[in-house]
Amino acid sequence: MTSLHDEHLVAGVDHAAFPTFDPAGTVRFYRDTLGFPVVHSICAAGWGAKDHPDFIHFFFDIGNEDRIAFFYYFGLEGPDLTQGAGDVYARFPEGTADWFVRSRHLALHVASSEELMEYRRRLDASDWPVEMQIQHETIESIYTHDPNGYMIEFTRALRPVEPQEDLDANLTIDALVEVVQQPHPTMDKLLVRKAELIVQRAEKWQEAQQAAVSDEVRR
Amino acid sequence: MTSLHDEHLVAGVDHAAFPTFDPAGTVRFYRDTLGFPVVHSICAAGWGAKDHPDFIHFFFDIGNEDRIAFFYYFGLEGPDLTQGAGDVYARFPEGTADWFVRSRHLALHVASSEELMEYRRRLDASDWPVEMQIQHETIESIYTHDPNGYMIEFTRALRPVEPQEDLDANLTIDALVEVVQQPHPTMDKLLVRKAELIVQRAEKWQEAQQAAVSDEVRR
Amino acid sequence: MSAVAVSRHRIGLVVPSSNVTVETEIPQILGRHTAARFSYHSTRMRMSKVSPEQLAAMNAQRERCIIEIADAGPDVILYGCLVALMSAGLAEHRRVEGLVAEQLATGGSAAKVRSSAGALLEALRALGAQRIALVMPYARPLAERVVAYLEHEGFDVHDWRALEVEDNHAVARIPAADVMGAARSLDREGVDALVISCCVQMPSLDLVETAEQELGLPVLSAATAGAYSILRACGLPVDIPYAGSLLRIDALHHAELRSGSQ
Amino acid sequence: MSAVAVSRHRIGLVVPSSNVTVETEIPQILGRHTAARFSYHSTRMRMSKVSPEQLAAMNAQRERCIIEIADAGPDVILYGCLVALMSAGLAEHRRVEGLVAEQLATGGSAAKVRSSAGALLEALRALGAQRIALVMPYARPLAERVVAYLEHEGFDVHDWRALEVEDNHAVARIPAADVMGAARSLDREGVDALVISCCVQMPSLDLVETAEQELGLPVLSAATAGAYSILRACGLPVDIPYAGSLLRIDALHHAELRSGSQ
Repeated sequence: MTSLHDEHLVAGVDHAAFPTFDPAGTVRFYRDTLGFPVVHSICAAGWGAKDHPDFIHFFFDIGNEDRIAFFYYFGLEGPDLTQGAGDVYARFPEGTADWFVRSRHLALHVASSEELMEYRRRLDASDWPVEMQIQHETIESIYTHDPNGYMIEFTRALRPVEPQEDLDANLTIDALVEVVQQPHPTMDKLLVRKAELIVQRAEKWQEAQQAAVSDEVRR
Repeated sequence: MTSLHDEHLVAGVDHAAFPTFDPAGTVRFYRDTLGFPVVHSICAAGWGAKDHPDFIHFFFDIGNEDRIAFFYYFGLEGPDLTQGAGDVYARFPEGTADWFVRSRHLALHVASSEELMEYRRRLDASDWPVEMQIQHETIESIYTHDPNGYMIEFTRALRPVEPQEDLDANLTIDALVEVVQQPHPTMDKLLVRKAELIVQRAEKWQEAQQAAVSDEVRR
Repeated sequence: MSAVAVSRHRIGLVVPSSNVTVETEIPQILGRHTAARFSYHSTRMRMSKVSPEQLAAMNAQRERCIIEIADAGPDVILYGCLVALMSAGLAEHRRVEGLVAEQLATGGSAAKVRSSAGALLEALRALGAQRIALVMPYARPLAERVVAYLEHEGFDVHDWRALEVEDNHAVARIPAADVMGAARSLDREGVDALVISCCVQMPSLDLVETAEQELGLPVLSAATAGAYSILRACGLPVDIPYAGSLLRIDALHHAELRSGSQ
Repeated sequence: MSAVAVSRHRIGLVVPSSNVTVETEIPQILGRHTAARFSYHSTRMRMSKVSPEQLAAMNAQRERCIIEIADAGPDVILYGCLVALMSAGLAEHRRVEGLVAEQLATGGSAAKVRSSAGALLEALRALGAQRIALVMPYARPLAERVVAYLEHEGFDVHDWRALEVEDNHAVARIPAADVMGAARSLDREGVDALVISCCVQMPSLDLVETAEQELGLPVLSAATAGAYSILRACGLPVDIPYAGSLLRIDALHHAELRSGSQ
């Protein structure tokens, strides 16, 4: 048991890594269109595995000390993109629901609506225009697919997450964990279970809420 | 043309999102094993798409204002995991090279070797022990697969990226973009082209190097 | 106006289970709009007693209710319990409206969301009111939270009355005379607007126009403010007769412009 | 020691194309090791003239050379051009060793990487040397960069000679007498160690032991330092005769321990 035992020690994403079969398009998208600087590259062979092609691993700076990274393998054939859906890594049969295909994505953070619109401008002037913009009062995101078919989202700052919200999310997750361990979980069962948990914990929750309110008043 | 035109405006990852068919395992892995707080959840139905199941979108704090997020769709069947390779999102035929399957991954950043070892301890005490540790002098990473089959890396801080390295990476990428637009690109052609670019740009490069040296001396 | 095609709008109402007034007064008000037709679709959060514990539990039913009501594809959702939000913490309506908007956006619904609490602030600001007076049905501690909430939003609550009715069913039966009596007893010196019912359950619609004539200042209620906010969210003109000057605001501005005044 | 099975080690050498000395002296030294056998695998970076431009271009060939040499599956790679690193900027050996290590790790190679520049520092520290003297083949401006590099690493370069031979082929033919002459002419007052060849191309192996006896202080060269670093990287004892006290360091420590001194 070390002194680090109970601490939250991670410092966010170091890199989100993806294979590419189109490094030229990938560079045109991330560097030339979006303006993400190339910050690192590693040329290597696969010494650890048999039949591993030579490859290059290259990194773009996406701000806040995070990076997006690609692997390009010399001579490796990409998948057949004429059939089905998905990206160059994950292929799905024709007819797979869009919402499922899009569920795996990377969302990048911008501070303001103006900045979001600047990325919209850059994308719309490129071969990868914005495909979807969700503008819903306090929420604003734009989406496109990069040359590899990976869905990239830009999202502007929502209000900061508050302690009350954490409490609520934790109740939801506790209810979720219980409900999915029973047969046939549904949203309804989740919300019923959550309501039960709230009643069980109402007092404590109320105290926390009141503390949050007094905090706010004091500010 | 706005004033934001040439600026690097992104502030890193907002969230890296994945579908899950095992929210209980996912919570046990990220919250209970790794200690990533649950910070947000959204219960929703799919009002925009037809036949969209009810779903919950939940978020874990991974530090540095980044989040990892999951979608759980009530009633949606997961893929058959008894055949082939990959994760619950991307499936590959039997025999697909490991290195390709692993190329898509999310690497989280820790500041020190001690912190890395603390996550190793947490994982090794869980159902998801570290599968691979790369410890190579200045580089240190641990890898495992989460309950959904997604590869998660923890990597400790390398030396900061220096201007010289950026220059070099940019030369590599310029050479890469040229070489992959010709037939049969190889690592050899890339490195030959890079050497040519260096000769072309040697003078400028030399100046930048010297500036970097004098910077360092002045510090 | 009669040449314009009548537009149709679906209004989602999320109300406390014991509330009967919202679903009565909002349709009464909007039914008088000349350029639009509305349909109303409700869902309920369990609550019978207006206590902090019940209010907290009720707020937690929000996610379920939004899922239910969004299934009906409304254009605007009114989250219809003012005190549930105002008692939960300062600026709570912004937090909740943000969470609901996010929930809707995540599920791909284009519905807008408004709350009674936010609508009251929006209406007071539309009237240019700064110093205000209030009539509320609540017990004193809850009433004090409502006053603090409004003051935190920048209003000067010059005077207020709390009728101290805790049972929510009973709130729906408070006699009009009691409400008018409370309104008359308020110190209205320098007051810009009177909120004759700072509660979506206390009936007051019929009193609004009467009180405005009698007391000589703009009078609004949680219901007229809610209707105002719904009309704005739908992008419709606000010009409804016999419900106080708030709901004639576009007609009044039009008249002012014609007479050359500002 | 003779009871221990002889271990086998593959040594990768990355050398300037015109270098001939590294591949001669390192095998000569390590060939005398009693507990291990070594094989040597080289690859080359183009360079003929030791000028800043050529050195920069050569450094850029690093990636290719590492890919080539790692294909041979070496246990340790010695990146064998001292001045190429030291002239590129302070602490460059750490930067380059880091980048090579990363390149190897990314490709799944377990090879360790050492550089001549880093090895010289490692060896001087192993000897506990603080005040040092140097003989170098380089032209004065390059020699001055080497001195600055070592001082930045915390050493006090008390005196130094630059033989000012710029052609790298000619460096390999510098007569032993010239090197010894330069070494004898150095001010050695209070000096802890003498680097008789601060260059992997200037031959000096035969001079190391002789100079150490004649001048009465530890003498090392880029080659003996490289061999030292390779042995440490392989986890092998450092006990090789006739190449200066650096390469007998484990035997000397053992002797000291036996005699009870510290």
